[in-house]
Amino acid sequence: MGGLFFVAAVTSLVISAAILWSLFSNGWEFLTEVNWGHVFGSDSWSPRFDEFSIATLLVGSLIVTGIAMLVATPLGLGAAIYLSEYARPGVRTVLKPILEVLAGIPSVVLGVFALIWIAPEVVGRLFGEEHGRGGTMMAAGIGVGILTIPLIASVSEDAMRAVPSSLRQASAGLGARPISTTLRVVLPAAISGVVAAFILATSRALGETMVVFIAGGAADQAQYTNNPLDGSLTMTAAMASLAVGTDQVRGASLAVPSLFFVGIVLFAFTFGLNLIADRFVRRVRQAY
Amino acid sequence: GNSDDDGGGGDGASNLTGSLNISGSSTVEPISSLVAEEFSADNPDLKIAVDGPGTGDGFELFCQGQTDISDASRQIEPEEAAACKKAGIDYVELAIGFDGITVMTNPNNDDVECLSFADLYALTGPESEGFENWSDAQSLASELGSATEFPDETLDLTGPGAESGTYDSFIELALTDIAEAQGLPENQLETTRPDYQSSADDNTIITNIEASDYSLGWVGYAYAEQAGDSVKELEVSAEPNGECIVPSDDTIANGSYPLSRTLYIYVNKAKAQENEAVSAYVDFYLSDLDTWVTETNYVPLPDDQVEETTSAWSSFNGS
Amino acid sequence: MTKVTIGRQSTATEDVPLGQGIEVAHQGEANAASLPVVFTVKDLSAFYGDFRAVRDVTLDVRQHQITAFIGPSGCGKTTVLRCFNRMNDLIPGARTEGTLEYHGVPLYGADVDPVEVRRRIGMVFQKPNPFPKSIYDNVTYGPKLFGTRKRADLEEVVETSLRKAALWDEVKDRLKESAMGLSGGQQQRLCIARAIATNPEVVLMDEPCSALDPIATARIEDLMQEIKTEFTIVIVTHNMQQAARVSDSTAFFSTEVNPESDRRTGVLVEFDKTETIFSNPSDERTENYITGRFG
Amino acid sequence: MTKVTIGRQSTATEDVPLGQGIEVAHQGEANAASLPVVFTVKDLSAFYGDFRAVRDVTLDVRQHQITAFIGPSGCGKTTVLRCFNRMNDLIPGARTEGTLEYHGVPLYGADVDPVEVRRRIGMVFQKPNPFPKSIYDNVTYGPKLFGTRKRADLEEVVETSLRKAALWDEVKDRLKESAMGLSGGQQQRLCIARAIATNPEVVLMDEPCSALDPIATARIEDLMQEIKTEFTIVIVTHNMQQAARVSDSTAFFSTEVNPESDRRTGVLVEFDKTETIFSNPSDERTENYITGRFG
Amino acid sequence: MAFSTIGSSGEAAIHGSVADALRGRRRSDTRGWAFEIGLLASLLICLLILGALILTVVTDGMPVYSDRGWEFLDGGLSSIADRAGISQGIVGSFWIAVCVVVVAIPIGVGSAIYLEEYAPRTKLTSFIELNIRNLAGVPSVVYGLLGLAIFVNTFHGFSGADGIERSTLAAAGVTLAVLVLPIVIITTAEAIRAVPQALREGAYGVGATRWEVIRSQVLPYAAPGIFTGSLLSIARAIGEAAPLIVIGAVTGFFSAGEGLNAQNVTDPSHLSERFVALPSIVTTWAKQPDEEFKVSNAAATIIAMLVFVLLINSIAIVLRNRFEKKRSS
Ligand SMILES: Nc1ncnc2c1ncn2[C@@H]1O[C@H](COP(=O)(O)OP(=O)(O)OP(=O)(O)O)[C@@H](O)[C@H]1O
Ligand SMILES: Nc1ncnc2c1ncn2[C@@H]1O[C@H](COP(=O)(O)OP(=O)(O)OP(=O)(O)O)[C@@H](O)[C@H]1O
Ligand SMILES: [Mg+2]
Ligand SMILES: [Mg+2]
Repeated sequence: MGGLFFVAAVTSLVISAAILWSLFSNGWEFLTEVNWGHVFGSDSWSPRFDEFSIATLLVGSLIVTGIAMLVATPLGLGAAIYLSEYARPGVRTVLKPILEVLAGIPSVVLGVFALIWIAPEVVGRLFGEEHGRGGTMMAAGIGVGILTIPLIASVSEDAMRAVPSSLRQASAGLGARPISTTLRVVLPAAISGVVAAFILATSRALGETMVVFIAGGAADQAQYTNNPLDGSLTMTAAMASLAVGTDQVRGASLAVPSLFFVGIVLFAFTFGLNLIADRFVRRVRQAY
Repeated sequence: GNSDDDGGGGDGASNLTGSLNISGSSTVEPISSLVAEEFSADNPDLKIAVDGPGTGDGFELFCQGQTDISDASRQIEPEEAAACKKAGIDYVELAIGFDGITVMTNPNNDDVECLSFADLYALTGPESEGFENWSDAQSLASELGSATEFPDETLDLTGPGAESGTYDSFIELALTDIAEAQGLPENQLETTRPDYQSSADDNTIITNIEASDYSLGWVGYAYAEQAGDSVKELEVSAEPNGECIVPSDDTIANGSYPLSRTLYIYVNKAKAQENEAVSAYVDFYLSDLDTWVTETNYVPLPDDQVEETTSAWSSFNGS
Repeated sequence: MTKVTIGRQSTATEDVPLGQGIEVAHQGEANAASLPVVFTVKDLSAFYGDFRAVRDVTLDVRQHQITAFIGPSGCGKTTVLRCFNRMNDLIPGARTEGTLEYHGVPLYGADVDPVEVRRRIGMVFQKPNPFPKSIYDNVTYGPKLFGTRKRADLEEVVETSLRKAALWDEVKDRLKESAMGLSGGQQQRLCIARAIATNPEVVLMDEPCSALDPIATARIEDLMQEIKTEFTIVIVTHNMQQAARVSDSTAFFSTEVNPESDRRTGVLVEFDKTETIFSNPSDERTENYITGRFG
Repeated sequence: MTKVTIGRQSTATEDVPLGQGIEVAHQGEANAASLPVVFTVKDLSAFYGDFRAVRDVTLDVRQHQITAFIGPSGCGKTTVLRCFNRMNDLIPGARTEGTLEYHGVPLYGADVDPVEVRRRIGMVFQKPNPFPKSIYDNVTYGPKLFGTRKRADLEEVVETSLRKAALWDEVKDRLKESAMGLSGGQQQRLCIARAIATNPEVVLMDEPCSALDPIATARIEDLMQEIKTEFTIVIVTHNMQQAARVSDSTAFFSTEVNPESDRRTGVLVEFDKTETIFSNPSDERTENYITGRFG
Repeated sequence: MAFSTIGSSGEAAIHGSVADALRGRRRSDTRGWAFEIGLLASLLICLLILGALILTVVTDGMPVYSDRGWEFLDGGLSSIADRAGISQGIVGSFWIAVCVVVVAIPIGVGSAIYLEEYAPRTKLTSFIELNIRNLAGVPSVVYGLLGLAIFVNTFHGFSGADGIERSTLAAAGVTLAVLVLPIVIITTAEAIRAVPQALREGAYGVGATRWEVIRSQVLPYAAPGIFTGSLLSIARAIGEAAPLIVIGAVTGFFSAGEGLNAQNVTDPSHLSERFVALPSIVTTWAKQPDEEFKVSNAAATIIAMLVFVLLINSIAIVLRNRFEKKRSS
């Protein structure tokens, strides 16, 4: 029996190996044949012009992820604190599902939502109607943010609930009000969990595809821009566009290999973030 | 094991089996899809798939023998033809309808009504790289003999990506000749300025047009029509200060509208012979060309050209 | 009916009247009754939801005395203790009935702020629960809450509290180190220091030694004797010898099984001077318990 | 030096030599030594990873006797007990050194199958841990594992085991109901029934009463006396009076603080006839402990 | 402090001082009050967003159902907006879910059992665990690349087909199964970790072998948790679009048998054919210029998808809460 289960467990290793192999065996062509001047020199991502400005995509991803975190961190953390420190059990069982349902919303749905509602109703109202007529990095960023709220909330809530109630009692026993207990005892004790939540969410936002693809305001090709109210491509959106436009093109230009090249870059980033987050999460586990 | 009677009804369920793969121009895709839909109503067990990655990508596949039929919004190019030949793929080219390319701006833009090819070249050609304002193009335009007054407003340029037939056609129709006249190097004859917001997705183009008051862009006639009043369709003249023509079914069909193009399907002869479904599909396609094309908001061929197409097909199919 | 005599020295054979048997850490019991009453408890019942955890508690806690609660597990000692500073407010559905007055003020009165109550009535818990912060921050946590900001004042508080908690010498060189690094016994004394740092009038202790080894236990028992001159102490303990050693008055709780619900409800069996409880308890259950027939 | 006398009746005044003081549930101690040895333990040490939890354990467990382990918390009682049926194998990194023989067979011998060991040496745990199944399924769990399938046999096993566990009368009408519905005491007796249902030779009990109320405790103590004629029993307890009441031999463990690592390691201080341990222990630490100065 | 002098002063005096001391600043604690409001607000904003989302989708999508109802679900893809239906999408999503159940859940539960019950505390084990936690964080689009390179290009979509016909439903299903595998493993592992050690010891104590303990105690106790985790992972798989696009879901017309009859839906031959699924349809339509596709049809498809996804999710959530309550009491 054990042997069987062991095999099952090992498949996860096989998968990781397969991922790396897929990325590099296909990305290799790009890495070897591309004119690197067009990767670092250029200021536009347009694979069909052999313009592979990775900077454009990185900045795009940076902006979208940044906006997402600005939206998700306060909301997610606030919700987590309320649920773990303030909500009475009854209230909790009513409110928690909100986050869980939100967590269940597929990203395509949020993409469409970002395009047909967030863009006009939120971005349009906040930054001027002309910015709300179509997809922008702002609209996409907000969409991605909404997508990551539940992640931040659940991970940091777990961390705060892991703080032994004896500490809360000690604080209350000294005449501390809930706010002091929360800010001076619980949060500091749970800090690594909260950080982990933040990092995990960042990595999730970085890897989120559909929202940006649908509501990011660009497809297939983008000029370098650092204005959140422009449309542009993130790494993921660029991959999706390449796939839609080219999923059946076999190796004519460097377009398809570039798909895997971006894949490598994206994988590297998220992998790094996940590793760091994992450190923090485990610190929480060891703490008590 | 599917029930043969079905919603489609239609003329005589021949009920073919096997599979049929069509790819190519995203402009033609709706037409071929519609045909496929009706066709599979009669042949429920036949697997048909229609994709629209773009004319260029379509020919890639076609010339690798991966697809049976390739939709195209322009004629096959020499390199592509060569690729087909190399792979020993022989094909018939069938014209099926017209698509106008509509040049658009934002409805709020009252300063521009009509643009000549010269103006378009000045605004979108390779030489215009870096122009931020309409007025930046003024000198180049006048240099080319145009008298159009450009507003001093930021120029938000948007159009299809290089993979789409619309992109190629636009260059062919509007830019290449002038580019040659300007004596540009080879590699710049076939391109626009690289620095514009391009998209494979006509919807993005439309929304980009909507997004800025002094936007400029071009897109397939059908899409522009569907977008309705959210965009402003510009008149076009071939010659500087020439006759401005508004895109419409008539002006396109009678060829007076300079920015219109013919739509094609390319059929792989070998596949047509070995796969009954292919020829049957093409027969069905041509049997009612007018309906398909109009239903999908394109401009049908005049009768004489319909004749040419059908004869071209039957001459191959007959033999 | 035979009996077990457990002697400090097993060689001892001569018999001694029980009373003196107890090592008395407190003289002049005579005037105990004259000391001011801090808590007045009459017919107190405590509920969790609609489960009555303990009932019929009637006793007085007097100033500068150590009052011990003993009794089998689940008899409501902790529950009653936690009513004294309204810690039970933290448990949803917990409530009380009957009289519980603190200097004549009904503790559960409508306009009483539990936070204020806890500022005057400190608590030490069964498991040492220092904050995962430095020793210094642990002790200054309370004072800072109440607005003591000046460094000098804080440092003074830290030293005096740690001295009172007999911990100063062991930690004075490592005040900035994490409290988690201390041994269990040290952590518990730190918690006591933390509790008295805000200079409360009463300190409640819930089995403060149950998690500690014998030596640490002894330290804390001595400590209680020293600080009782400043504070009023109520202590819950499982250990009868401990109660006998340290307390002035003892309340013995037991449980009665409620026939229909067969949940057990705690009752106060007997409350009296510690020596009385241990020498000639008036209730047979008390006797059985202290003679250790039941665990 | 005064001493505490804890008597069955506080009115009793005459002194009685300690020995007889213990209610002796077992006659003819004289030939105890002649009873066959079940476990031979020599210089046993138990480790968790590289932390030595307990060392220098040397004792014999004899058939049809009740052997008690007492000592302060953390001194390794549970650890040693769990070595006796290799329960510690479940804890990663747990291992032993020294001799531990069961009828002369080294329990940790290479070719010994821990599963087989546990089939002969049953265990009852500190917290009652019935399976979330029916009472019937709980008792038959073991026998079914060992291939008893016939309904009749199983039903017989259930009745006899429950009778031995003094639980039959209370549950005979509700065998199919969930065991979780029983009271703590009943659950613990059910666990005993479950353990003896596979009729092992030895039953190990780790503080079987610590979670129970006095009445339940008494029942289980009586129960032990009844079943000791069939089984050999090793019991860990915190409660000295309990050890004194039920056991024939007692092992007293204590802890020594290791100066550098300052982790505490358990040691066997003294092992002897129960009455000896309680009447005149040869080691002063034992004496301090049983006189309850500490803990 | 007010009480240093208590011993000497009279009871009455004290009573007074204590009384107003205790009356306290209950109402004056505005900071704490504002803080709590702020926290609650952030939760309510989430609720608001959820409401807006569902409202938008419903207002845009419902008309399609009120006009065409079953027709929309039963119909096939079409380039005519008011003919277009999503039956092929439903078929695709159905089989994707099947792949998850058949591939991901057995392997996932198996690995979890190994890691929690068998694995020795070795470097390899902790490496496997770390590896799984990282897989859980790999972007879905990267899994798409995996599927494209391995299941499509290398394994020919498990159908032996060539060219674009290698992009089969089977390839997509397996890709998504792989994508949710880490989720299954992690949730199952948590469920198993929640089994009280006392239960295991009880079983070992009467001489059960490791497998007997797992079968008779661990799995039954962990079952609800495992079930919940599996449901959540199915929901996740049904909602994923990016990998499908990368693998090559059909973007135009696509015929896959006809209609939404049980016989057609459950016909396994779909696995070896090219595919669409609900999320890929949403993507294609959301990118059409025609408002009828972009808004109405896309929203209607989303409604269909959300019904599935949220239904599965809420079953899972309710189940878990139910058992959490049971266990805690
Ligand atoms: N938070 C709670 N909710 C519900 N019931 C509780 C709670 N805390 C304690 N009880 C119940 O109240 C009764 C008294 O519990 P309490 O902890 O006061 O006993 P105790 O005398 O302190 O026991 P111990 O000596 O084990 O600490 C018990 O029956 C217990 O089950
Ligand atoms: N699983 C474990 N891993 C590491 N150390 C352990 C483990 N279990 C017990 N210990 C340590 O071994 C020592 C002995 O523990 P053990 O539980 O045997 O003591 P005990 O005498 O049973 O205490 P108690 O009377 O509280 O049950 C203690 O220092 C404890 O911290
Ligand atoms: Mg208690
Ligand atoms: Mg123990």
